[in-house]
Amino acid sequence: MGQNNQPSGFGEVELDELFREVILDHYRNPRNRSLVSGSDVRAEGQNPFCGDEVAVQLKLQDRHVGEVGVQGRGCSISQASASMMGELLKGKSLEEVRRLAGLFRGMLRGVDPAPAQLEELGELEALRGVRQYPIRIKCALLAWAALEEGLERYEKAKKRNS
Amino acid sequence: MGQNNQPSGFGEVELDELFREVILDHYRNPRNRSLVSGSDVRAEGQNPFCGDEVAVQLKLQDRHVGEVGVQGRGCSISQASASMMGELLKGKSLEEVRRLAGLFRGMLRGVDPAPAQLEELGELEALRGVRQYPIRIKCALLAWAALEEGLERYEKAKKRNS
Amino acid sequence: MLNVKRIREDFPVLQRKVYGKPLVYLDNAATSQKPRQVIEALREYYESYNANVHRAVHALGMEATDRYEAARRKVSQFIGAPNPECIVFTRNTTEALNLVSYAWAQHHLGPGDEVLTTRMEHHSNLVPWQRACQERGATLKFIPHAEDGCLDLSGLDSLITERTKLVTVTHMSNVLGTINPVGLIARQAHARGAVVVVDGAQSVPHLPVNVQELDCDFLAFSAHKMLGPTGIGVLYIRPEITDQLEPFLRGGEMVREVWYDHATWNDMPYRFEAGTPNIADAIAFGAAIDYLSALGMEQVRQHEMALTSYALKRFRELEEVQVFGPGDVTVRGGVVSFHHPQVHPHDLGTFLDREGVAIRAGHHCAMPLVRSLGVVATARASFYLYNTEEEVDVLIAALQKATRYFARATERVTQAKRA
Amino acid sequence: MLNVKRIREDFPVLQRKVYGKPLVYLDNAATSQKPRQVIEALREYYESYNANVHRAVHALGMEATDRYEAARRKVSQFIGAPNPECIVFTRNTTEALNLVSYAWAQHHLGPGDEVLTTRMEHHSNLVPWQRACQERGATLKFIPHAEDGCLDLSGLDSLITERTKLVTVTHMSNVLGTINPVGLIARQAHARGAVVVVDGAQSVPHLPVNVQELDCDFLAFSAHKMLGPTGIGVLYIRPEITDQLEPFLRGGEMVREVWYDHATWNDMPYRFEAGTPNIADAIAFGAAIDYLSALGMEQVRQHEMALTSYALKRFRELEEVQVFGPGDVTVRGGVVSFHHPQVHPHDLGTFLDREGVAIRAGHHCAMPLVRSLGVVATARASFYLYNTEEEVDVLIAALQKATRYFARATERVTQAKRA
Ligand SMILES: Cc1ncc(COP(=O)(O)O)c(C=O)c1O
Ligand SMILES: Cc1ncc(COP(=O)(O)O)c(C=O)c1O
Repeated sequence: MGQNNQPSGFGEVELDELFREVILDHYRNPRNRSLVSGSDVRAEGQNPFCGDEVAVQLKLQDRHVGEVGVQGRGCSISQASASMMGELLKGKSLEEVRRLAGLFRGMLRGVDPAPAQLEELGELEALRGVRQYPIRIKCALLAWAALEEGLERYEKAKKRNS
Repeated sequence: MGQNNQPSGFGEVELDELFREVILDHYRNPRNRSLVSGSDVRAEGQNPFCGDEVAVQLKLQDRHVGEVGVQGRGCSISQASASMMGELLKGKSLEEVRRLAGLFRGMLRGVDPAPAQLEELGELEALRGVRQYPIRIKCALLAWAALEEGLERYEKAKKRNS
Repeated sequence: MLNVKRIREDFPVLQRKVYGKPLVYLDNAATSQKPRQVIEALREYYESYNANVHRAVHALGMEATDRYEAARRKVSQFIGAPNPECIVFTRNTTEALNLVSYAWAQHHLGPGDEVLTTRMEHHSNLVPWQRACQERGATLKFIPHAEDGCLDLSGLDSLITERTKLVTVTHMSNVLGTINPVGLIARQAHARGAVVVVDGAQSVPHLPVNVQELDCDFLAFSAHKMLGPTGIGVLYIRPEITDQLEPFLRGGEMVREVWYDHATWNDMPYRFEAGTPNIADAIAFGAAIDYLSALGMEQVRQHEMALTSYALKRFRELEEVQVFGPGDVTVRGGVVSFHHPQVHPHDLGTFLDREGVAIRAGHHCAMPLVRSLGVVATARASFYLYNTEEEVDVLIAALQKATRYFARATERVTQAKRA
Repeated sequence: MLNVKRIREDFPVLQRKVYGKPLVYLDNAATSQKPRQVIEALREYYESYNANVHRAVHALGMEATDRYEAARRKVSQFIGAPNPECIVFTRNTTEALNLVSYAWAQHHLGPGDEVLTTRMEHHSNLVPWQRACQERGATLKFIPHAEDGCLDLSGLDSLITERTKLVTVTHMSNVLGTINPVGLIARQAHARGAVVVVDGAQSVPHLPVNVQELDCDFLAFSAHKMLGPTGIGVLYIRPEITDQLEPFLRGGEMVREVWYDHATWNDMPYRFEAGTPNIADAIAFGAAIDYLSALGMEQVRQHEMALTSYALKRFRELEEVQVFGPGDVTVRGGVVSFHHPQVHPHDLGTFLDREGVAIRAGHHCAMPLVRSLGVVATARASFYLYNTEEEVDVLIAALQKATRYFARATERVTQAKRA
């Protein structure tokens, strides 16, 4: 930017890149809305700048994600990202979860994942368009940052108790 | 100023306008250096920004200036102004002194005195060149501002005692 | 009437295209654009007489000092201050308000005292008083406002008591657009001996403001919201209150004499301008004030009133959208915050950006107020002297498009589900 | 070696004439001149992407935010900071030092504690500590220096005790030119648990400075003295000390969440940047750093060392003139303060101005130091990367002319008396 040299003719095409159908689907129909009681990992995230909120609960079985709960309110990006994350996590080991979080964060920060990695991210790939909107990256990462914090707390508590 | 359009060929001619001979004379040979003891009006001025100092004493006779003392140290402008002031004040009534202070202040602030008034200012007219140097105006006024304060204190004290 | 077409030619950025669309800049409450006269003043300063001010014996320094002090005089005249010594240059409104808090409130508030403000303040006119009250054991109280965003002054008499030491009110809300009757409040506050602070960040750029009519002790505002550069703001200090202030920032310029163990203070306004000032931006702010003065603030206000009327009318066509703030444009500035029940403000902001329309989405640094509106964020369009009815039309069309876009997207999603 | 001829072409003001004479700008310790790259960065910002930073959803706002944060990264790399979050933008050095005083010292000094500094500090690194000590019941102590202006560190061991909570030292004196061994002092201070503040106003513009090598907790400096615009400065805050700091200015940007009765704070560095920042000048400061980095600070230092050597040599030809500060240019920056027994510094300054030579005359915001030199004011010439030996020659010739002028004038006066 900086100079008036953007190609013209932008418009809904690029908006469609940002607001991809699958994103709007998750936004309108968020998955795993029910609160999971007796969960092992609990995480809450807020972005005070836009008021977006998410809460995540995971039940673990042998360090693998079993039941998942995701609640929240906010913009399409933050809520779709949270909903997709919940879907992706199911059945993954905690180590895999952490790796996926890293991959996703990398993708938004401009590190293009390899095709195989992209596949691993599943629907979340749809959020790649967000990197053009630095201000919205925080929205896309809201649930993930909360999750990572929750995991850290979980591991710490476990260490203390062992 | 602001543009590079000053006429060239300036130099000592203009400096001579500022550092007029009579100024340098008073600077090198300040008049009325002795401290006047038992004075009625006492005034001290300092310009902390350049460290210049003056002290003035007046002995009054029937509200007219009799003996005068002027001491100080500092730049040519502040010291010459003080010395010339001391000379000018002799024999003047307090009312005249105040009027002369106003005339002198006006001249430095850019209000050109009428020829007759200029005559009244005597040698102090030589300080007219100072107005081209805003930063030096304070130097030229140092003794005068101190004097005016000293006079005010004197009048107040008199009122209190009467 | 303003010749807006001519005015727009003075603003280089308004020629810019965003994503191929002409820029429609409606984020003026955040910061305004700058005319070339202001940009040129900066260039001229740096190219021909840049130097540190005060006490310089050389030509550049004398010229810089002259122009810096001329800018102070312009500001002083612009707000009807009794003299230029009332004008302290700060970085912005926020620093100006903090100055009052550190230099006055810290030294005059005590346990049991009260500070009175409103529930529509910008964080910058709220958080400093929270701290001052907390540290000094005083209480922060609030003048309520009605649903439409107008202050409810019916209880003012009992809100301002002899315990009230300071009353601080925004002259214009940056969320609701409400223009508050500051003069009226000030008179009542002064009658009880309280000091009056006015946050003029939104009013000074858009209305004729006169400190003597407002009857305030302090007025804070920012150059960047009124055609001037970033990094320069103003605190007006009523001369009679100067003696009640302790120094705030300490260092060069603000002292008269310094010894190793103590120092004495310089005269007003230098006492509150520690260190090398923002010389270039103060001078360029002077150019902004020249620009506004040449147009006339009454004209600016008239233009914005007309534009706001038009915008409010057009907004009424968007049935789903809820607009906050007073409906009466005589008590409202050119700020239109609104809520779209189907589209989150951030999604709206991003969508409009792609249409070339720059608005703001969020809490506008007024979280408690926005929370009280029952939303977590609003979208906000805000106008200035260069905005036009055509631009309002572009905004409204873009909003209609956004509504359709997100509705269609929802529909597509629903259909896909069904299939 | 610097290509000074090429460099000078980048500085529009250096083409200027003063009273018909080419400008010889030797007041760089007060403020430096600016290259067109910096002026251009300002113009570009205001003409094409001016907008308020942070939280903006529109293109201009995103671009302004990007560039503002890029400037922070440049500053951070320039001084070898571990990350950009260590860099807080302030108005100038003075505000940066006051920030430390309000945010750290106010909360950590107590009765009986000590603050240690030197006798060669600028008012901005003296007066804030006078106040902090006074308010907290602490004592301000001083590291002495020798006649030649070099710190006498022989007693440092007994000066820094377990009561010493803060040590604050100028990296380079703006009067004597002395470059102080800050790293050495910092290590001794840290060994006793004291916090270390470095006033880098004169060093960062002229020497390679690395905060990790200096081992300081805070470093303050100003853009305007290093080719950047007025109105922007920096406080480097070592990450490990962040938790010890309370907020300073309060308002927009520096908060995370706000309710009517309390607020929580944003992350570093935003916590210390309340209100709309000086966006344009921060970005232009980035351009100044690019310029300096491209030249290389080691090169800049070499050039100034050579120039200072030359100047000191030429000054020795002026028998009547007394030069202050160290003779060894490896511990001295390009600042030459001097005393002329026959001509008052102000008269000298005015005389040189007429010759096109801009120097400073006065106390240089270091009154106690200048007083201790046995004079009330000094004249000071200070160099930067664009100055040349030819300009030093012009200075020396002008000083010789002044000596002759005032001697001749005295003589004329004496003759006139005799006649
Ligand atoms: C050593 C030193 N410290 C502090 C300052 C203050 O800098 P500023 O006026 O930019 O705040 C200066 C410059 O005047 C200086 O030379
Ligand atoms: C009403 C009001 N007060 C204060 C401020 C703070 O102004 P600044 O960010 O320039 O300090 C603003 C602008 O953001 C505002 O709208």
